[in-house]
Parts: sequence; C-alpha cells; structure tokens
Amino acid sequence: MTKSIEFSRARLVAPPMALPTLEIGACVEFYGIVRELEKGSLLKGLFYEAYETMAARQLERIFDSLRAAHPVQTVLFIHRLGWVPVGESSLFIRVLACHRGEALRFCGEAIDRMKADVPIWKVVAPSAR
Amino acid sequence: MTKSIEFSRARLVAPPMALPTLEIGACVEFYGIVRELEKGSLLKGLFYEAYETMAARQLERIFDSLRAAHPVQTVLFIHRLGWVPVGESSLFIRVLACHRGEALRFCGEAIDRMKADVPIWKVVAPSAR
Amino acid sequence: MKVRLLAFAYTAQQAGFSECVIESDATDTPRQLFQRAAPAVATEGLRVAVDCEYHDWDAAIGAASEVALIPPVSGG
Amino acid sequence: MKVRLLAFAYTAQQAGFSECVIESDATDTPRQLFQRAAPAVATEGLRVAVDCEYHDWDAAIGAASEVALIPPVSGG
Repeated sequence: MTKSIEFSRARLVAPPMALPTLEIGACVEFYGIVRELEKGSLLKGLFYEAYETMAARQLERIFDSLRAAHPVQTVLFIHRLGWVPVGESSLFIRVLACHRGEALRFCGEAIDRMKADVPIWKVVAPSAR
Repeated sequence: MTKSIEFSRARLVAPPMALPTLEIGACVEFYGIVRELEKGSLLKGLFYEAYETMAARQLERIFDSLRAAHPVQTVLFIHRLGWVPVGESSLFIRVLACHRGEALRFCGEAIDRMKADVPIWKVVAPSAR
Repeated sequence: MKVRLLAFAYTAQQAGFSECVIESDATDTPRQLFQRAAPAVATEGLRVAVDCEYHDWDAAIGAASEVALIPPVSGG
Repeated sequence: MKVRLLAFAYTAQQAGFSECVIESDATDTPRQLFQRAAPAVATEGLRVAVDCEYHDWDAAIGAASEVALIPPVSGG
C-alpha cells in the first residue's frame, strides 16, 4: 500500500490520478467542504490547525490498520490548514483499490477515525503559532 | 435533489464541481476503472453497451428511492459506452450532500443497485447495434 | 399493432437481431413475442422489459411499443 | 532534561503559550508538567500526547522530548 499524507496551506487540488497497477478497479475520492452553517452560526470560513507530526503518524497507523480489513493499494490524504473559506475543501482523500467495496469502506472508516483521534482542529480564532 | 444521468462514448472527465448551496459539506466521487484481469482472462479493454432509455429511467428511480434513506443534494452519473481500454474509467459518479455519511452510503448503494438492475453490459464482442 | 423487439449483449447473437419490428396484439406476452420472432433465444435467466420497465414474461404487453430482452446486467 | 510542551487550539489561550520548553525529570507525568507550566489549563476532557502518541495523564514521560495538550479533535 502506498500512503501519501500531506498538509497544505494552499487551495486543495486533486493531484492527477496515477494507477499503481492495472488491477485497480475503483477510485474513491472524498472532499470535505467548509459549510456556511456550523452548529447554528453563519460562517465565512474556518481556521484549521494541526499537530502535523503526530497527525501524520496517527494517520499512517490508521491507514495501516484499516488495510487489514479493507485491502487497498493507494491512499492519498491532504488536509488544508489555515483559513479555508466556506465552499472550499478542507480535506481530500483518494483511495485506489481493486474493488469498490474496499475503497468505499476504507475511505469512510478512515474519515471516522480521523475525526476521532487525529490531532487536527477547526478553530474560530487561530492561536499565535 | 438534482440528478444528471449521462452516457458518453468519449473518455470520462469529471465535470467542474459546482455547489448547489453552501450547505454542502461532502463530495464523494467514484471512478470505476477497467481492470486488466477480468474473471481470469487478460484484457486490453471492455466494450460497454446500454439500453439507454431504460437505464436512465431505472437510475432516476434508484436515485429517488435512495434519497429517502440518504438525503443528498446532487447526483451526477456518467457511464461510458463503447470500447474502454484497461486503466480508463467506465463509470463516474459524484454525490454532493451536507454530510459524508449520506454521500458515501448513497454512492455505494447506487452502484450496488446499478449492478443489479440497470441495463448496462460489458460485452466481449459488441453486437451490431 | 406493431411492437419493437430489442435484444442486448449476447442475446442479440442468439436472436439474430438487436432490433426488429413485428406485428402484435395487446394480449401477447413477451414470451409469445420472442418465441415467434426469436425462437433460438434461451429465455431462462433473462429478464424482459416492456416500455423500459421490467415485466413478467407471461403478462400481456397491452399497448406497449417496445419489448426488450435483458440478459444479466454488468455495468460499472 | 528539557521537554517541549505544546498546546493546540483553544488550550493555547488557556495555557498562555502554544509552545514552551521547561525543565523536567523522566519521572514527571504530563499532569505534573502542565500543572507546573500552565496551571490555568482545565485538563478535564483533554488528552495528552507524549512524543506524538496518546499517553496516560499520570504515567511518567521517561525520555520523551515533547508533550502536547490535545483538546477534542475536529478535523475534516
């Protein structure tokens, strides 16, 4: 499995799709998009902050552990940091697998586990880091 | 819900993403890719055929019925027809929803139901239609 | 009354046509139509659609204008 | 021995720093370190990480070089 984990302060752009083998039958892409309404308040955007070294390490471990149940060939993860305006993407995940079931489940569970354990935060006012 | 259903003989290209509202928080995209090995034989590609009018009607119904369980705002479906070489996409689905759960489940179930009931075929030798 | 018969994927080879128009009655069933127009088709395991909706092989087609052989689908 | 303390998201305001370096012993626990360096931080509901791994608030940090306050995460 190829894993790529990236944090970016630039607008997210899906990298060109490259197939590691001709056995890939499914590509699932997920974009998390900043919504105007978050917990009842109207936003212009959100500020994201991460503990990057730890987040990358936790994500690697999550991807490795999900791979046992959902064998996939490639996972590419990009989380945007800093200010992200409403309507733009804060998260991009691409999963390549032989079959769609694996790819879809891997993607869904990876997001669930990221939201539970990976040190990334939406903050209203950024701290002076 | 906005539905777009298309059959195309050209190489699939994801159309630019347009958000119908600022309440969209998740975009799931699925690409079905032609694999080199299909049921044990080595392929150069596959030929796809569809009963387009019926397929479009069945897909509309499937999308409408899935929407009750998984409320999504937009579904865009493109299936390529004719010859599709190995490594290229035969299917593209984009689902936009407020939340990722709906979008992922809608996408997965839409593909399952398409594979069960929508008159589209992989054919080894095309018929003279 | 005329009805258009369609045959998709491998059933087109069995039928000898992918599309043909035949004379029919409202009381004809899809099974009767294909027995007449394409007796070589083995209908076992096939579904049939009448005006773009799945239909019973032995239910009359009524005023339908299109009847299609639907072999097991394999899109995606 | 020196250890770097990190505070993320709203805990940085409570702590008064997002990063600081303090003197420590291998037997210090994360709770003791933050009580000393940032007594204003309400640790209830927070997790703590030692060298990028979640850690028990009351287990010694050993030879670790970085201890971080992890408020409830909200990525995505």
